Amino acid sequence: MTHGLNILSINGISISFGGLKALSDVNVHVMKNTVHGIIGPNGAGKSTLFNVITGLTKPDSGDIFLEGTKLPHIKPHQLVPLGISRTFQNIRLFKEMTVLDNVLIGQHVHTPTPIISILLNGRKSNEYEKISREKAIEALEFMGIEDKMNDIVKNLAYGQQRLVEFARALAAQPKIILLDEPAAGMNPTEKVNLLSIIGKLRDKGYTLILIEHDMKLVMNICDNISVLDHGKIIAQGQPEVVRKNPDFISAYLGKGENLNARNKRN
Amino acid sequence: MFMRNKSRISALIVVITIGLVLSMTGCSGGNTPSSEKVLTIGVVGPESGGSAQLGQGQHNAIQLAVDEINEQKLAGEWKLVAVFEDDEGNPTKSSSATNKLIQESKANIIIAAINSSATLADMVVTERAGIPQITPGSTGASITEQGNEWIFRTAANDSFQADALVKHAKEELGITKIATFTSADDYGQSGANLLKAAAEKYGLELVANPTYNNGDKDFKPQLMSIKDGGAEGVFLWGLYTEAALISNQVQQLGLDVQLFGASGMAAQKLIELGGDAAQGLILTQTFLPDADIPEVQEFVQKYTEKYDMDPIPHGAQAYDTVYIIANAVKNTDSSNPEELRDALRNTEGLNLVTGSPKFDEKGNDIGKRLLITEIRGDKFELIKAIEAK
Amino acid sequence: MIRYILNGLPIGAIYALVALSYSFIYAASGVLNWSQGDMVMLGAYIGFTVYQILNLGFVPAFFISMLAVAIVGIGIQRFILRPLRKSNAPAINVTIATLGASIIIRNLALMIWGPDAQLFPFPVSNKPISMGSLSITPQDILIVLIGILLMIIFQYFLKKSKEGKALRAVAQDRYAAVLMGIDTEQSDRSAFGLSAAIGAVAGILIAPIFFVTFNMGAGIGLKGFVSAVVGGLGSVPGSIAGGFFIGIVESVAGGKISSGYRDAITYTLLILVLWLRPTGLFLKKRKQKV
Amino acid sequence: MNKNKKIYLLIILVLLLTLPLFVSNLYYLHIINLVGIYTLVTIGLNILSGYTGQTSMGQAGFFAVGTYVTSLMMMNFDLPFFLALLIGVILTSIFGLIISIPAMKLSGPYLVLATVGFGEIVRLVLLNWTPVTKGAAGLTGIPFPEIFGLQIKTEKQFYYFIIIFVILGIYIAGRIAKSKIGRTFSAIREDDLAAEAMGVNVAGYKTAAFVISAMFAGLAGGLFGTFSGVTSPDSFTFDDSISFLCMSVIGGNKTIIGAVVGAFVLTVLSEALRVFQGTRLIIYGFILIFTVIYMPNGLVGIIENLKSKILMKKENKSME
Repeated sequence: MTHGLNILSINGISISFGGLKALSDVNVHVMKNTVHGIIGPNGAGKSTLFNVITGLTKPDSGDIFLEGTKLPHIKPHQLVPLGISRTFQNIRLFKEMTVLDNVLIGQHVHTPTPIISILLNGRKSNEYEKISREKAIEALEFMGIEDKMNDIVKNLAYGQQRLVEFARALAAQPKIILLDEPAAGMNPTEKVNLLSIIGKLRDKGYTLILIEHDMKLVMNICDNISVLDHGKIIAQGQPEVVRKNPDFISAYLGKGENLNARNKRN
Repeated sequence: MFMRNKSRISALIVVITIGLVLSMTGCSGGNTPSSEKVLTIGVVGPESGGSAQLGQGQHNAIQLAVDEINEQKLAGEWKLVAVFEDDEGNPTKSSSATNKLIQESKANIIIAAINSSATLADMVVTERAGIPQITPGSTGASITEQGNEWIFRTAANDSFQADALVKHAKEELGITKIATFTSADDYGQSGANLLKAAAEKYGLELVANPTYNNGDKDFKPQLMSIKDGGAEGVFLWGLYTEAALISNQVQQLGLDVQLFGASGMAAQKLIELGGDAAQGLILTQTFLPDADIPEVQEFVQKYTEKYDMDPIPHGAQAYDTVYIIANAVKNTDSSNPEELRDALRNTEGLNLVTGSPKFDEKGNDIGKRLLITEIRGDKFELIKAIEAK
Repeated sequence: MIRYILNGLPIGAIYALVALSYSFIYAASGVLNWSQGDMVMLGAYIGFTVYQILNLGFVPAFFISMLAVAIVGIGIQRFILRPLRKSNAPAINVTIATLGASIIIRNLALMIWGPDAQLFPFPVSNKPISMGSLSITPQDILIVLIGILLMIIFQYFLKKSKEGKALRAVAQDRYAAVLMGIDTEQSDRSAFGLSAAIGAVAGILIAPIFFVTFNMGAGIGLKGFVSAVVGGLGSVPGSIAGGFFIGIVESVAGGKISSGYRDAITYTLLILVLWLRPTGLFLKKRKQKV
Repeated sequence: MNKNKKIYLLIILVLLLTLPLFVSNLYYLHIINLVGIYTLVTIGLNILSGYTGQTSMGQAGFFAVGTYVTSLMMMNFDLPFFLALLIGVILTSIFGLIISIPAMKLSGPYLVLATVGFGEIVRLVLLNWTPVTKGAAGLTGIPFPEIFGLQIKTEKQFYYFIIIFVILGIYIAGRIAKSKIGRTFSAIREDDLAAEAMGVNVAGYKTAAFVISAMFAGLAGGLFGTFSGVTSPDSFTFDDSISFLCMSVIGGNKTIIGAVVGAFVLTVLSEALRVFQGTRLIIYGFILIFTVIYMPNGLVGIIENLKSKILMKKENKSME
């Protein structure tokens, strides 16, 4: 296994829906300041695992440790203050709002809500608002879309919407960012851009966990990979190690056709 | 192209809206004074909504009376003009309508409304403006208990009715156990109280007193509880639709009870809708189209001639109300509201469709004739007419 | 107690039909038609006109009314829902527009048929048959029977016919149905037409016991909606069960607890059901997909 | 721009304050006063339905609680108006808090029906709890408010009295809408799950929206009772809830000013249509349908569209 500081540990997570095992005894260790890929064919349990991490689904057994402390079962909105933010597989932005407002929601937990000051148009609320704006614009600049700041999100191209979602996750000032198929629907140029953004984020000290179908992208960018199949981890480690794993080859690449079909649909 | 079309339509709507708003302002001229003496009567009633049948009946009868009075110059030199507004039975809309009639149409006197809650709301407006108001339809007890000197009521006197009904049940039919089954509105609630008081007065046992909401369709649950109480007579206090349904369901449940009712449900429709089941229902009313009374016959004849349908009791009361107003304006020869009010209070010597009106100090018409009737065949048969003392 | 339950059945059958019409539109088109109660009223009035005024007999009245009201339903789809879908208006706009339609239909009925209640008797006896303390009329039995028969026909139609299958496909997943080449416009139309016709039947069935008035739709429509939601909006068996359930609850609450608070009890129950089992009493819980 | 805005605001304010000088017809003033009261209800509804996306068809229920509590406090306990109003608003907010508990889990038709149920329950309790609410007849002789010994009594006095609350209400709602709170409300409307994932306490904010809308309706109710002098359950029917919702949507429910426009247009419209007598409700229905079809974002949306169109034209011209 790789060295470094363990930031997120998933220990023995099992969960079943109506008798069907979705995850069984899943162990994943994510190192700080790395890009960790979770791959697997459709229905392997990747999304379930994400939902468990983000508190949307409660596991039947197993624990999650964040920087060595056990995560209690929390509500989804309590996750951001702990330092985990996410993007969604099928972009979930606030479509009728401006790009800036979307990213400002990412800032939500980091400034207080001084009700009295808001009602009186007081200095405090204006100051907080200013700080939030600065942070949000910073995130937009990082993504290179600060010029779209005042556009309504639904008018943006798909690839740009992904970036807005990314910026929103970034504005939450997380330690870990969960990316759910970030490259889905992107054209090759946008993918290259995405790769460089992910790389830059890692360089800045963020930890990223991503679910992705684009094998090339995963192999290119990830430091570590966990392969899920039928709710179980079948291979784990650095890309070059995993690539040679026989289980991985039979379970995953054997179904290459399906994989391609899916990529096309997206 | 589509876009342009769309914005054109929306522009059109905006224009219409603005036009409507302006037209409202434009109407404000009102009646310009002419050599003729004109008394404007503002009428508020529910011409749509749940009690539309009462509001429309009132509208027709008032128009009939106004036309007659003007034709035959029964109001002296005064010409009557009636302006009608719909309140949908909603108190807020009713008070807006009353405001409009007073401010815009310059009404000298207001006839309003049918629903008690609307009448109460209108009274606030007429009292503030100092304009006399007559309600021909609202029977709620609280209306004349406000200490409001501008309100008059030409509707049937409910306590008189409750008393007469309970007395009749005891003395003529020998009933000892009764139940009340009343609508949960102001009319029904005050009816229930009056019946209870009457029952105590005559020593009858009240075994059940359920209520229903207007618009209800299924009354069997309440009727079953009445059956369990062993009532011999059931007193209904509400409108005819519900009364007809109740009598139907009494029959369906095989309940062996005598049904009683009050003037609120007195309408030919009750007999039609109630059919078999309504036979034998005893009710008091102020107006009976078949009654062998010349004033009644004349009214019914004129009304059916003009509208091709039978008048409703509310209509008869509203019709009389206009005659009372005509009499008052003729006597004072003034449209000054205070003089009109005093003239109304001194109404006497009129022989109208529903009796010889006379107001007590609270504004109640205590001169109404009361008819105890029973449904036999397709009409109400008069059992007894009680003239007011 | 049994008396009260028995008494709730005929009304329950009517509620079930109205609930069905709500559910059906909701499932097939994803919107709610707030003028559904007025379809009940229109059905009753048209039936009344054909049967009592034109004297064409009860069975023709039944079918003419269904057809005429179905056309009104399709008209609502054509002139209200379609333009709203085209302009991508929010769901609330459909609500307001159908409420507007309800106001129009109700007041047109007031103009056409007048404010008085009309009598529309069934050609069967209204005399009770007694069994001990229980009694029921042949009319009530007929109402329940016709209601149940119609529900069975309806269910059969959905399961077996081509149209019905298409409707079910759209109800399952509108987007996927479009991909499969199903004309959702057509399914909207069928849903509105059929629901209106079901409403018309409810109107005719309820007319003999409740009379026909221009504003009868308001109460029945709302109760039908409540029944649909309590039973499981979008599900045929759920709506039917919901209808009978609310019918019985009202009967028992009105007789045993308080007649004045009867509707308040129904609504409290509704809120409790929504709170504890948002998908309805008689439907399995569904998981929200993330 | 900012300076311009301030000047406009000042002009509007002066116009509002001098309005009774131009409008001598008390009927118009009466309607305008009603518009003011309805505006407050609609503002609350816009925050709840327009911003947070929780459609309520039971707003008349909150309005009723505010009316009855405030009026009863004045009548039974001889409390001064402002204290009574405060209690009315607080109690109404508590109702908002309670109804938000089941409402939180609901959306779409389920939420709509739950709020309908709430409104009807309130009305039925008012109708049947006779010892306190006086049943169907309702409350009569609700006292006038008094400020510093001056009794607010005439339509004109009520105009100034109500307008203060309306301006205050618009200001407060505007602050909320423009702030972080308003932004968060909108985010919940757009996608509550994503908002939750970004750390927003969605349940808390939904409750807050309910409480705020209840507060506005309660405040309006308190004014409505003393303004009308009488009140009864007939003023708080399902139809009234619908009409509040129509005001909100027709005006434009995603802005605060939309509430003012909606309350004004629909109240004035339903009075203006009186000209048409029997067909007025039919016309009203048609106007509702046309508006929601051709102005999906309400009247304010149309104004905004026109504005951007004019701006575009100007730009095009300068390009040439």
